[in-house]
Amino acid sequence: MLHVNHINAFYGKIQALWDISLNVHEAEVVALVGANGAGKTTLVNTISGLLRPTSGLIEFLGKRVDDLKSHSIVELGMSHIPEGRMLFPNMSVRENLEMGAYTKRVWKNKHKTLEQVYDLFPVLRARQRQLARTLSGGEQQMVAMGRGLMSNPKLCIIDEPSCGLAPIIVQEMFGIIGSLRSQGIAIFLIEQNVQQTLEIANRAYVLENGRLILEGNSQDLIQEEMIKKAYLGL
Amino acid sequence: TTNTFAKDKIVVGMARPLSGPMATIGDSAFKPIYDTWTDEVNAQGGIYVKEYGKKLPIELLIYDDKGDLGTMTRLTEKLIVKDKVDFLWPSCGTAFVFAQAPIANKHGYVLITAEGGATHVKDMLPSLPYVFVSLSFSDWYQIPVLAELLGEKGAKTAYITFRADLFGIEYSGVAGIEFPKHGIEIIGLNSVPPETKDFAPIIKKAKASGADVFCAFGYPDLVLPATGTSMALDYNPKAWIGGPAVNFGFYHTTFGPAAEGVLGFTTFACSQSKAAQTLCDKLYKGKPEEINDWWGHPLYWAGLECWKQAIEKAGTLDQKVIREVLATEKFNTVLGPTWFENGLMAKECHTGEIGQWQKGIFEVVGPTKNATAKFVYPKSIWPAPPKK
Amino acid sequence: MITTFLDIVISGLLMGGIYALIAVGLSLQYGVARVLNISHGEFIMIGAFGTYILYKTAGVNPILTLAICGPVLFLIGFFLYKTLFKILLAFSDSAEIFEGKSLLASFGLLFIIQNIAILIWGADIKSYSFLNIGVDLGGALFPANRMVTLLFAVVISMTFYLFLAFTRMGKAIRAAAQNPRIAGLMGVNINQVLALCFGFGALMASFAGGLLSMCYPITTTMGMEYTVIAIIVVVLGGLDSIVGSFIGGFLLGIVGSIVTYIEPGLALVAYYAIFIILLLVRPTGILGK
Amino acid sequence: MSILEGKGVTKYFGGLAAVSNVDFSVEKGEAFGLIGPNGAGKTTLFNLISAAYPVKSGIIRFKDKDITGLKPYKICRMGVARTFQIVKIFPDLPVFSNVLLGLHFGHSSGMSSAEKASLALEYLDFVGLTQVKMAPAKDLTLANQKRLEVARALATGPELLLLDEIMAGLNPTEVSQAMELVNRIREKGITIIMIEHVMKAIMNICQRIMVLHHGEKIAEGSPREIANSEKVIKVYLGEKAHATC
Amino acid sequence: MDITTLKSKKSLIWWTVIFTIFILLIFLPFYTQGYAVVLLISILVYVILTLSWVMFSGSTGYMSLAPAAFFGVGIYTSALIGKVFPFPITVLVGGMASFILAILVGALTLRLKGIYFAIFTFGLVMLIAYSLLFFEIQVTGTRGRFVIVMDYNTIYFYMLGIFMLLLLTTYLIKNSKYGLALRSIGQEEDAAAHTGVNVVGVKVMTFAISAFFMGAVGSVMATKLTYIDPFIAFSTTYSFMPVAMAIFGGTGSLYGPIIGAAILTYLEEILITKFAEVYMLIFGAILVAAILYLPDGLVGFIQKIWRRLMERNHVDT
Ligand SMILES: Nc1ncnc2c1ncn2[C@@H]1O[C@H](COP(=O)(O)OP(=O)(O)OP(=O)(O)O)[C@@H](O)[C@H]1O
Ligand SMILES: Nc1ncnc2c1ncn2[C@@H]1O[C@H](COP(=O)(O)OP(=O)(O)OP(=O)(O)O)[C@@H](O)[C@H]1O
Ligand SMILES: [Mg+2]
Ligand SMILES: [Mg+2]
Repeated sequence: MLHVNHINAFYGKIQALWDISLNVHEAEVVALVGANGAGKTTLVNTISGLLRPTSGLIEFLGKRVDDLKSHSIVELGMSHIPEGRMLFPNMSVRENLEMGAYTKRVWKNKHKTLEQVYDLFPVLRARQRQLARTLSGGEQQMVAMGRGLMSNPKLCIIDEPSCGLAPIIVQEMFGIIGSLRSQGIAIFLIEQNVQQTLEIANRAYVLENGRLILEGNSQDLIQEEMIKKAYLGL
Repeated sequence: TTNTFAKDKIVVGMARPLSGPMATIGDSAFKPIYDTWTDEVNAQGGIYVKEYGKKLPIELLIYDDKGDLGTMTRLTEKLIVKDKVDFLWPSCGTAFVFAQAPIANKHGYVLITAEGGATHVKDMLPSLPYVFVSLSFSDWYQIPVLAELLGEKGAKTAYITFRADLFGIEYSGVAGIEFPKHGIEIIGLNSVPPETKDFAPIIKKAKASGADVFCAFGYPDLVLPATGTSMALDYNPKAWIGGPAVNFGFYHTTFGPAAEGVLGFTTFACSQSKAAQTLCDKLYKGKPEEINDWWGHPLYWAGLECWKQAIEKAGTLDQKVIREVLATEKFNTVLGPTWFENGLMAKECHTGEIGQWQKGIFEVVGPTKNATAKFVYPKSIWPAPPKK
Repeated sequence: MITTFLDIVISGLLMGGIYALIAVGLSLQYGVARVLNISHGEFIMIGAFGTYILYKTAGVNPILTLAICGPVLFLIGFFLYKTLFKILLAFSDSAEIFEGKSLLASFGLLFIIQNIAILIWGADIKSYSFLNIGVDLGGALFPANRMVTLLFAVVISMTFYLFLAFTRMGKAIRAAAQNPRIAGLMGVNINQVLALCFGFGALMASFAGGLLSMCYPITTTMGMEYTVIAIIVVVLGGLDSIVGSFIGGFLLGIVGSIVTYIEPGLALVAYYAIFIILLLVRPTGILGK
Repeated sequence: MSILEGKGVTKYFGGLAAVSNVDFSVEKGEAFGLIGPNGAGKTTLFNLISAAYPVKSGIIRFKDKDITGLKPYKICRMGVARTFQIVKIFPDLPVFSNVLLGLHFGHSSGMSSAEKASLALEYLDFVGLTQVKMAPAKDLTLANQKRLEVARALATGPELLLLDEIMAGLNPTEVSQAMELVNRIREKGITIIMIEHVMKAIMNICQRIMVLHHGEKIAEGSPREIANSEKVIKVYLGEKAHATC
Repeated sequence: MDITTLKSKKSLIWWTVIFTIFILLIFLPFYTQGYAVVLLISILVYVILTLSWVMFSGSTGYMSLAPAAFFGVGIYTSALIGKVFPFPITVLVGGMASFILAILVGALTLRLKGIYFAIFTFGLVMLIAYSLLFFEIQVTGTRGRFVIVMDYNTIYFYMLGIFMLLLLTTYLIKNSKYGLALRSIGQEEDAAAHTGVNVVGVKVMTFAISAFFMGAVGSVMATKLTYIDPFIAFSTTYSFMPVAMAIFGGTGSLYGPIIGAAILTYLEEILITKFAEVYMLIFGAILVAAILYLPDGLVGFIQKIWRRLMERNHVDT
């Protein structure tokens, strides 16, 4: 459903992405692995329209999206849960979540989805009136995650969701990702918890210095020496 | 500034507030006068200067001082030092007159002021031989006349509100001296800072005081809303005086027949003389009533006439000679014989001080010798608000 | 005594209504679109002149004019954003930079608009008299034109508050105010939303201008004075709060009314003193977060 | 000898007790871990120690001196440095200047500017940022920004260093590197308090760990004791301790 | 050639240029007549105000709209004591009065950030103006005051002296650790505090130093106004213009604000004299255009062109 074809991207004069091509199919979890600064965030920002590729092609659900603005891409059913939470600081938890359901397609059903999200993260229900900016780091991460799910997406891009979460919540989060897949939602996951990510993912790409250097079935990748050494700390 | 080259025009320089907060005053006070007057003189070929043996047209060089005093002083210096204009015409506003007068005087430039005048200009004038003041003001001779008029009618008490600035302080101060002389006690006095928006509390207080006379000494931004509020709050003192504002055409167009009986400051009415009628036609005929100004316009006009005649009499553009003429001789203007006395336009030349709206005309009611209509006291009440 | 007090408070409310009305538009433009629109007062001026001219030349009821001038100014505001401010936004690296630039741009607009207005309408004072009648409220008289203004201020502000708090577009506007990039990720068309805000701000300014012209004389140079009032009210109330502006307006109105009653000479001193003290106590305004 | 001591430390946000009546004591030279569920009050406790927030009640002593109520810069100059969970670098200043500031203001030694400059480079080298030293700090990746914060904190010459989740966002290999960094800091004789959700790091580095939950201290002890505490497993660790980030 | 010698060579050139300009400026009254000096005084006033403004606001990002307050305090000081004391003392007192006011204000406003600070400082100007107005009316019973008049050259040399002192001060601050501290405050105040910067102290002190210069220039300027009242002295123009000029010139460098102030003042002079009727229109259009097309201020633009030229030269050689 997502089809990235030979894209290049720049920050000013510095090239951040080099000739990237990748695919995500329906109901599949695809992991993107890479060291700090490899360009993972840059890549997903390019896909979701926050950054414009200088060349190459991106297709989503058969539609060309690399020249669309991010708001139009969301309409198509892609949801991007950005790195570093990025909440609306002066809106309440609830309003933040509601914003996730902004697209016309899902706005009407927002109460139902909201309940589902609260069920996933009960803490948020308790804090629904609190301003996002006063939440603890981990609580903010939960809101970001919940907000991304509110749009009822077909593809969900998640950038480092477990960052700053207590171990027990991290477990739940992987559980959530698993259940999303079983609902038929495709997931494109960036996660530093590489071991567990590869265990849950169907396929994975490895990014280094802005270039894809490896791709394949995640079970196979776990066995790769190079992966073990560079990303699993073994 | 006399020069040996053949001269073909008289250059007059001005720093005027074309923009900024003072533009409102500048635009409606001196501007229409110098525009009309200059056109008229130039249509006749200009001013005859004997020294050159011909008529020289007037050319205006106008700078925008933005209503900023620092800019005005700088531009005045520029006009004198750099542009070497032949004459200087005045800037706008009393404070500006105070700041400009010493500069003009220092350089030996004759300056006949327009918008602005105040009691303490009288103290300054002896040290500023080149400065001549054309406008009438509080004790020159408006408030004494007002006090006398009211006293004669038996007014006993007055409530004064004034804008907290040079103008307001002066008028209320002079009223404090003149009113008691005619048996009028001031039972309420308050200042309002510029940009005050709410006059209801003041009007209510004035109403509660029961004073015979209500005075609003301030600019239109005070007088117009104070009038409106008086109407709305059904406040009907026996005399309601406000200015400068009541003397303008826009006061009448704003309130229409409701303006009946309101008092203000004035200089003339068209019906006063043939010359007055001619000037009225020149300035106002076929134009919107808003632009009328019964107080300042005739005085500025007379000031310019004096200036022109002084040049003609002097026969030269030498400021020093012209100053002598201005200081000592009499001129024939729209006001009749006109002259300056210690730098002030003599009060004998004024053709009126106090005006009152009567049937759509701002009649001169004081001093009595100049009156074009009888002073109506008490004024009729505002048109009654429609009962709900 | 009590009636005097009531009288003062009601006068204050009427005044506050005008202040609030002046401020609401700016609150929207700054709170959401982050444009501290120094030319806000010029839009008020245009609204006022539109009303004046229609009343004088065609006798159109000033209240009716609101419906004519409002949409026109909305369009002007909308397109101004779509052209000028959109470009500035695109070329600003951070929110602060955009704020600085847009402030300066609006400063430029002030000059341009005012000059054009002076060229068209002159700089002299204009005024007309409308609803200069008293309305009897519990034994005390109040000017009818002020009551109309108050009524409009309340209705307009309430409508806007409800709009922002509860509608989808309203939420998008607020989200855009806080993090436009991420609002885009939620599906919000930022430029559209911000342009709408700016347009609505101009529309409010025009309403304010129209209603003001019923109570005060107007001039083409009057803008700055009202901009200052608007900024003070908005900051007093707290930036991202329409309700705050409303409360701020009333607060100033009532304080002004009380002080004017006691010593009119201190009315403006009191405004600024209140403002300064309040900010010291609550550094982000009454309802600021 | 305890370098930092807290007694009955309490902080409310409105009605919420973010930190409530917590006692703690950190020994000189040790690495002290601070863990607990999200929203437990860990960062708030750091904010109280470093005086970002005023303490509602209780007392905090550093080197036997009461530091409650002091200004943040005073506390910093006394020898307490910190990093921020949500990074607070000086985005438009070069990386180098970020660190230099710490040297200029963190302690009052009569170093010449050349000495300061070379020390700043040393700290950058220490955290591995030499290559980007002239880049504006905002251009660094998040992980590098966290390293920069560590370097800046070190530059103030601290005796006690508060590290708030500096390993968040690192992959296991990078976590190992970061752990090594922390150990090297400790070798310099700097006492460390670290907040971390990465159990591998906490368990390996720290001698003692304190667990907060709903603002209260629910456990304290050696890593082994904590890892086996029923209570901690129930509210925080879950069945298998996996978080890396 | 290594970097340091290159740098010192470059700065040597700079210093020579600056020195030459100053020498020219000092002798200017002796080889020009009349009005040039008057205009230069106006330019210097704005240059000094803008540079002082940038000293504090440029680096900390606290947009102060208080220049008019400090400038006005200077003006009023001059009007009050100018006739009694020798002029240098008047100027010093004007500066010190502003300095003290700034310390008071600074200590009060520490909690305010962003636009709240800007508007607070604006409110301060208005509060002072209206209070003074009330005081003058109620207590002294007057509104305006006359100020001693001095000849242009004297005024000019005072301005020039203040300007040189200011330039030196700014330069020293900018290149000291306090300059760095100010910038760090501008970017992340909390972090600065936790890195040992006495945020309050540094802010207040810089604010006060910049106020000193504004006050001093105010007391000199007063003599050119000849007559003042509270609203003339505390005119908000002097709060807004320095901000516009600084942004127009670019706040990043020392010479940006100077160039910005000089050009805008001169531009305005041309417009109000040559195109008085449409002065605002043109001025506004230029402002808008500058913001659109000169995103880093005039100086940023010049630097860009300069760099391009250098690059081309490199290619050529
Ligand atoms: N706005 C920016 N301007 C310039 N360079 C940038 C910008 N954002 C990121 N970079 C650079 O681009 C490169 C890739 O950054 P990116 O954030 O995509 O990495 P990442 O793989 O997501 O790293 P992390 O694991 O830390 O999130 C890095 O070298 C970074 O410094
Ligand atoms: N300024 C504030 N206003 C109101 N509540 C706050 C504020 N700061 C923090 N809180 C609340 O206090 C509690 C403790 O927050 P804190 O940031 O200390 O948590 P934490 O233990 O660091 O969590 P995490 O591991 O997720 O970072 C949280 O519930 C949070 O929502
Ligand atoms: Mg990333
Ligand atoms: Mg935390």
